[in-house]
Amino acid sequence: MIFYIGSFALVLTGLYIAAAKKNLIKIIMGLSLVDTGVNLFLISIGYIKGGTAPIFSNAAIPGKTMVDPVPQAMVLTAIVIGLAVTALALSLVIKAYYHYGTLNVRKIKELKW
Amino acid sequence: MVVSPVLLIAVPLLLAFIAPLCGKAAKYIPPAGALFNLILSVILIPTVLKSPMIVSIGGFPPPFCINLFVGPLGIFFAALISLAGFLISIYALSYIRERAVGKYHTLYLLLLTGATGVVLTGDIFNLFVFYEILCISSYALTAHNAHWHRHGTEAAVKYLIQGSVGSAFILLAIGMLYGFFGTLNMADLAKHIARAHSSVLFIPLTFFIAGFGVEAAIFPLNAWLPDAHSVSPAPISAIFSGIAIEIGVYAIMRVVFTLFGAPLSVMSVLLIVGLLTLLVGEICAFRQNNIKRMSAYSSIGQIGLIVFAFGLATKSGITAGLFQITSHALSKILLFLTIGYMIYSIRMKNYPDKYVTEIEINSLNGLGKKMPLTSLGFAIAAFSLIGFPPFIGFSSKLLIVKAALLKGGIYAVLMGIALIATVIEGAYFLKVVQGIYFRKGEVEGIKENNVFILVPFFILAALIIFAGIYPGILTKILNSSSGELLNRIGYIGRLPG
Amino acid sequence: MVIKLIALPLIAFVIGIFFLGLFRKITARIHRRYGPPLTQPVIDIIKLFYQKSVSHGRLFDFGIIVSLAGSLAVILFLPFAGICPLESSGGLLVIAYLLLFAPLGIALSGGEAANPNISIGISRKLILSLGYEVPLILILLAVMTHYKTISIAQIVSMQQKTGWAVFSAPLFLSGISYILILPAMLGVRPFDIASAPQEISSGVKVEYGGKFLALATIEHAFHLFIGISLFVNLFLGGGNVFVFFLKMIFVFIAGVFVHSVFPRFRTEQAVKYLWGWPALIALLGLVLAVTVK
Amino acid sequence: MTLKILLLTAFGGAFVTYFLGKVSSKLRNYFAVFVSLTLFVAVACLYGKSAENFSYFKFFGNTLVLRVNSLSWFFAAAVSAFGALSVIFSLDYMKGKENLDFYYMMMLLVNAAMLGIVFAADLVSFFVFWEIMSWSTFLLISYSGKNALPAGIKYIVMSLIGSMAMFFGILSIYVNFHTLIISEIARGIVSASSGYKIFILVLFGVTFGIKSAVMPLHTWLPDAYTESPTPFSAVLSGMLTRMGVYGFLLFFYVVAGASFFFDIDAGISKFNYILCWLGAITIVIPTFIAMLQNDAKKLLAWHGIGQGGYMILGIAFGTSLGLAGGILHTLNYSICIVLLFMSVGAVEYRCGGVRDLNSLGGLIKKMPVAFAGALLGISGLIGLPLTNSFVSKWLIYKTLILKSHPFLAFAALIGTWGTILSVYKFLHNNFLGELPEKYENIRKSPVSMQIPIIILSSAILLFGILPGIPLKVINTIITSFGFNSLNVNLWGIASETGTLNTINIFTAILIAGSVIWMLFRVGKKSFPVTQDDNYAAGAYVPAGKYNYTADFYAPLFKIVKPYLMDFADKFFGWLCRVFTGFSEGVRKIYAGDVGYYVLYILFFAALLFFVQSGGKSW
Amino acid sequence: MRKLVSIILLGALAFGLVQAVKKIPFGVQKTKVGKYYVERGIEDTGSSNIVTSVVLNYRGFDTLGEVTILFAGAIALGAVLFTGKKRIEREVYPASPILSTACKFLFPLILLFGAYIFIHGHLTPGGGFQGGAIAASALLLIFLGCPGRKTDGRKTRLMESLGGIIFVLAGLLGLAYGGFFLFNFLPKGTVNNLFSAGIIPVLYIVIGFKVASEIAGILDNLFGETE
Repeated sequence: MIFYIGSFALVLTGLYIAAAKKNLIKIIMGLSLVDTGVNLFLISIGYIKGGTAPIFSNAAIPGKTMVDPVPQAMVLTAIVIGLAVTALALSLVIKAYYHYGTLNVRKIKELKW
Repeated sequence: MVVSPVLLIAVPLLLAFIAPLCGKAAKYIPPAGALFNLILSVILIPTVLKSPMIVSIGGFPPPFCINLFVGPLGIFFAALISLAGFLISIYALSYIRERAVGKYHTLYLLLLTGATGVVLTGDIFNLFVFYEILCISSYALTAHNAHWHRHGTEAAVKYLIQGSVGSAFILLAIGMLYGFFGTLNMADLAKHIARAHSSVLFIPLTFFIAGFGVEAAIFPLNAWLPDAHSVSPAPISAIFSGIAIEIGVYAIMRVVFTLFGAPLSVMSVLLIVGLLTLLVGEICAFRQNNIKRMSAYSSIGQIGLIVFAFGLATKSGITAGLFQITSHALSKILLFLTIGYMIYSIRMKNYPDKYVTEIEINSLNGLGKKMPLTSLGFAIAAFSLIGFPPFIGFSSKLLIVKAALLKGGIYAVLMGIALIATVIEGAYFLKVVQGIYFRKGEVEGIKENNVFILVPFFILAALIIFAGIYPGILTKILNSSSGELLNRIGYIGRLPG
Repeated sequence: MVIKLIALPLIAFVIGIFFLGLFRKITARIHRRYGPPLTQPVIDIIKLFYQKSVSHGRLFDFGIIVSLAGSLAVILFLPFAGICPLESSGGLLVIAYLLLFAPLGIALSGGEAANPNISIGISRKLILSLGYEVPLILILLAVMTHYKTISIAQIVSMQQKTGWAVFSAPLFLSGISYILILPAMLGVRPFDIASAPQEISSGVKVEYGGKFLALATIEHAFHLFIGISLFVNLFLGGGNVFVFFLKMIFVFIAGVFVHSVFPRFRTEQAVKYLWGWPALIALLGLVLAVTVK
Repeated sequence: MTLKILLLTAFGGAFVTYFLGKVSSKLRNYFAVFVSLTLFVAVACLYGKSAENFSYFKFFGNTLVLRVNSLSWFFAAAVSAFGALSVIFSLDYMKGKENLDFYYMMMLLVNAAMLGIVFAADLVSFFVFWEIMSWSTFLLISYSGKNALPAGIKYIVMSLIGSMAMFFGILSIYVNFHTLIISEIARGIVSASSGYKIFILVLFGVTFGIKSAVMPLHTWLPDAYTESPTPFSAVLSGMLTRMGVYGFLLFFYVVAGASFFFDIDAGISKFNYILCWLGAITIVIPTFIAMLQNDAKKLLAWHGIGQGGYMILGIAFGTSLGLAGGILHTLNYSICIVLLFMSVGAVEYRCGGVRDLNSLGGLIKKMPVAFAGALLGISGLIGLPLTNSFVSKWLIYKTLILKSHPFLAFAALIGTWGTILSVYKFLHNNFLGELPEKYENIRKSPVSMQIPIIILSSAILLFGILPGIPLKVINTIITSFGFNSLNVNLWGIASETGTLNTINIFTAILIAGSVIWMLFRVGKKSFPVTQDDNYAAGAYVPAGKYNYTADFYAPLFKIVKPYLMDFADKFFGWLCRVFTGFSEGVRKIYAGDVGYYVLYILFFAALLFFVQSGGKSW
Repeated sequence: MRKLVSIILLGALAFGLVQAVKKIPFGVQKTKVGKYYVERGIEDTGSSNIVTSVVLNYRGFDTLGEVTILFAGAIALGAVLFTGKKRIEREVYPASPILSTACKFLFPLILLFGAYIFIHGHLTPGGGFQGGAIAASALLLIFLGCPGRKTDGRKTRLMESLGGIIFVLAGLLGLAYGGFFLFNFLPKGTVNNLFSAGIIPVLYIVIGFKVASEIAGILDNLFGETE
């Protein structure tokens, strides 16, 4: 349970940062936090008490004690997605800074209404 | 011999991977890929109409592997995407000619692939993955030529931030569903959800709607849309308005109808949200001076109408919504493409060195004489969007109103309110039409002579008029598509084992 | 029938001309003058026919003919002491419309000349008619509603059964109103703004001379006849030839008295007056006519 | 089958015209005239035929059908006739303007759409043609640019409001009665509840009220009439606006059914009386506003509204006489107003686009045909005996008086007086009074303008003296609505309470006229003088100062001006401003700050939680 | 204000999340799909690492998407940072010899480690993504430690594309041979051998290269304006 709460705390913190902070870099960090939180949540869903990694490094390991492999695969994908998005976001931030000379989202407001 | 629908995704992907290696020839790859998809999906339509195709990937029985569910709905969307993609890519052949051209075409093809994947897949996580492909290429395409494009960058940043929040919501919801039921296959999930009696199932549903809603641009979640659609280059605006947001709607509807069985409370919320989206979009468009931003707001409005139609949750309502998707896709694409060509011509004449993707409405004044075909295309698209017969927009509006009235009661009243939006839409679009044709402007030296740009106009306009006069050609596939969405039991039943 | 057709205009002509003479005579007497003889208008007309005149064009000729023809036609539709050759051809509504020919004809005729007095005259005439038409229409409607017919002959015959309309219960208000607007209809002072010889040189008729003026005078005579006989028909219950004539004289003399003692209204004053009490009374009369069966 | 070919010709002709224009403008002009005349002949050939429910197309599985009966023939004949005349009139009027291919195409398209409307026998085709008419009209109104653009927007916005109301109504009918074919609906609607009937009639009433400019919904009309090219103003006023009347007839008497239409109780009063009163208001106020106008076309436009009131009044009142009057007035009025617009057009054409009544005058000598047209036109509008409108107005008045509705009759009669004042101003300020010096050298109107003017002028007299010609057709229309047949003969109409006999009036006036004429000839011959040779009581009148046509009704203005505001227009203007402000406010949602946008997402999710957590569990 | 509102809204969200999570049992239950994979994984795919078998075989399509996303991300980054100029030649401050020597020394080792990880993806924890990332970190080390060194953009791009192409082609071959896209058409071999599990190691190697070159490309792009 604490895993869930911890991961949700990450998610909510990230969302709070995205909503309330001014600095673009911070916002992107917030989004990364959200991603991380969600990933942790996925992992903890697949967790089984006392379970081991789902690898049959020798055939003797009983399958019953292995954790669920599916969330792990999902998280792998999610991480990569997060990576791609973050990288793209940072590159966009570079360009935004190049154009606007600031990272303050309250000042990057030329498109409105 | 039946062709495997997986090629609809695999071949464009392959082409997308090849594209960066092709150098200057990269621009011919998207049309090729889209054309292939178009042909393939049209070939598949008769087969699919008989019975949906379940294609498993990797050769395992479906709940345990990813499967494609190629139903009428999916193949309809695939055909629409590839048709739109094909026409827009032909347009882009000569429209996109500066700077990061190769990357543009690769990303464009990836966007199409992502969209196709979303509509064909039968696995919720796979849907998410393809959705992300769509999103990432959208972010990047919004900021196309970011170095020269101040507003493009801004719009892309904002779009990315909102899109990421949405994606996180979707992933959370998927995680929860997996936590509840331990499966990712949509049919399997639907089966479980149908049996479950849990009071908390609404939470993942909420997250799904809020997440996909960002891409679908339903009312409070659509703040990125006017920015992104207005500043991106015209073909991108077109594909966004014509395809991308419809994919968001598709995703919502797939989740709501197939996974969750369209609970009444959700449907009424969607109905209201659709209505709000419609009104807010049209009201905002009313006072725009920037033609592309105006069209973008109009897209919001049209999406609202689509969501409204789906929100009716009747067979006729869904058919109407799908018809509206078709009509909006065709019309809005034509609209954005023609606007784009006008902007392009004005830009080439006035400031060839600047990178301009948006323009004031007044600048279009008097173009009707210099660019007759483009202006005609614009007028047809605008008329169709307003819903004038004999264009396709009329048929879709007819279906929607009919569906709402068939449901009767409060739905009819809401529909009446929704029709007000048509009036607003008429007011602002026709003002532009007037400007183009009947105002005087500085248009000396502007010409239209690019065949690659004009051919898509012609095809789209012909389709708009043809489908407006003979809407019957679409009814069969749309009816079975709406049947697919409503027939949850049937969807579950397709799951082998 | 044919006799009636010929006789009625003649009667109208005689009475109208007589009224014109009487008019000048009475006015003169009130002014403590001797005045011209009663036959003076006849003499004038004959004289005018032999005087030379100017014409501004075809419409100038045509207009005056139309005007007089219109008046003449009205007389054929308007019963005089039960004599009405064309009574079954549309009734009061047709008369109301035919009455338009006279002023329109003169206005058209004058319009071909470029005299500013003519334009002013036309404008004043039209405004004034709009002024008195409001109460007049209300009055006519009250009468028609009350008697449920548009035929004047029937209205007259019904009055002969029930008594004069002006004294009968639902119509007396309308009658009062009619009396109040009668000077305006006849174009006598205080409502002679359209002709106003001192201001705009008789307005529309300023360019008339010779036979044009003669015809215009005849038209004026007809006009007096029509206006008064309509009142007598609608409100004073008609009667045989003699009674009818007496009633007309009575009404006419009353009008002349008014004419002689009042100064002229300005145009807007006239309209304000006509849209004031007369219209209000006529409206009440109509309400009364509708409610009281 | 003929109807299908007819409509195909109409629509096809429109498009072919456009492409012919690319080849040669002469060819295009001849072709346009040819097409419109062909249509007229074709429609005329349909006289007396009645073919019900001929299906021509499938739309969403619904059969679309056409039909011709006396009602549609009557309107179709008028439409095609006026269409042809306007096209002929355009030949010279539009010469040298831009985008003529487009202009002729749209003229023919509007024409075709109107034919479609009157021949449509099901509601979807009706609506489709209606909308095609709306947008092509919009394009034509905007054709002149500048001031025409706001007028066009005004038109299309109101028209869209109307069409949306109708759209809603049509589909509501479809959903309730499962058919779109008018005759079947008419059978089905009998069983509907009275609330539903009111609802439907109100919806359609709004639509047709807007199109035929019933008073509070008229605001698009003055601008639209004024700003469109004059030949199209003629079509607009002559027939297009009257499509609203056709709609009223169709929906009140064919769809809803006469017996049923009069039974509807709309709370305060019966439904048709409310409509009657709207008609009465529509007669009075616009006619008086028309007096204040100084733009010739605007004056006529306000008249168009006013005269529309007579039709509504006659139709809504709905006795056989009133109905016949209303329908007849539609035709008569159309003839007059088309004629007037054409003479304005001729003046405009020769005077370099000037329509200001204060600066024109005295054109009678220069343009006699246009003057004759205008004279007959205004006589017709006034309803002088021997012109066509006299008959129709007489019918309407008589109905109102005999059925004891004197107040409605008062409105109608006083409207006539307003008409006299305003159209006389029109005539006088255009053609009479002094000729301004700058127009000394104006030539006659061209032949292509004279032909329609002459045709229409003779039509006014013809129908005025022999009203039986149109009344016969109208009689079949009203009998098809289930009313008593009228006792119509060639020169009038006989009824138990007061007979109309135009031939009597005609002979009376003719005889009186000839008597007077002889009297006139007896007198000493007058000698002609120039216009300026005037008696000025010895005063010196400087040249060019004779013209007293400016501010023609100045004394009246002082009295009535404060009461004659266009309140509806003011109200709609206010509504527009409110809406604009509202829209400015709503736009602020998209504040440009991405933090807010994220908050919106969170807000939406939270809201959904709250809504859904109250929902059921599943 | 904004903070307050966002906290309230997040509170509402948290409330919802907690409600949902109460129903998700923690750490006890094995889901149906997961159980199936664990039980049948080796038999079906021949890979002893079940995660790998899920990633590349059961849910290989996701991975294809994932690869595509990374690819799209890289292209997108290039497109966003594209300036149309050749790389601006910055003044290069050479690192200390110790640093650069150490980097050069470590570079092949890290690369080798990365390669090991992705080659043994089907046997041990790790796989193409992880290995690729490690290999890319070697490149990062060089970028940081030996300023002035850079990768050849065209080669990385070629590698990216080839990786994707091979992946899709493998899928298509599966379609051709087995009738299923991404069908494991190669012999599965003996479990726990290097040459086992059919196409899994092949794909993972491809992914490894691809990921490495993509991340390197991303880094390269982020280092400065390119092309």
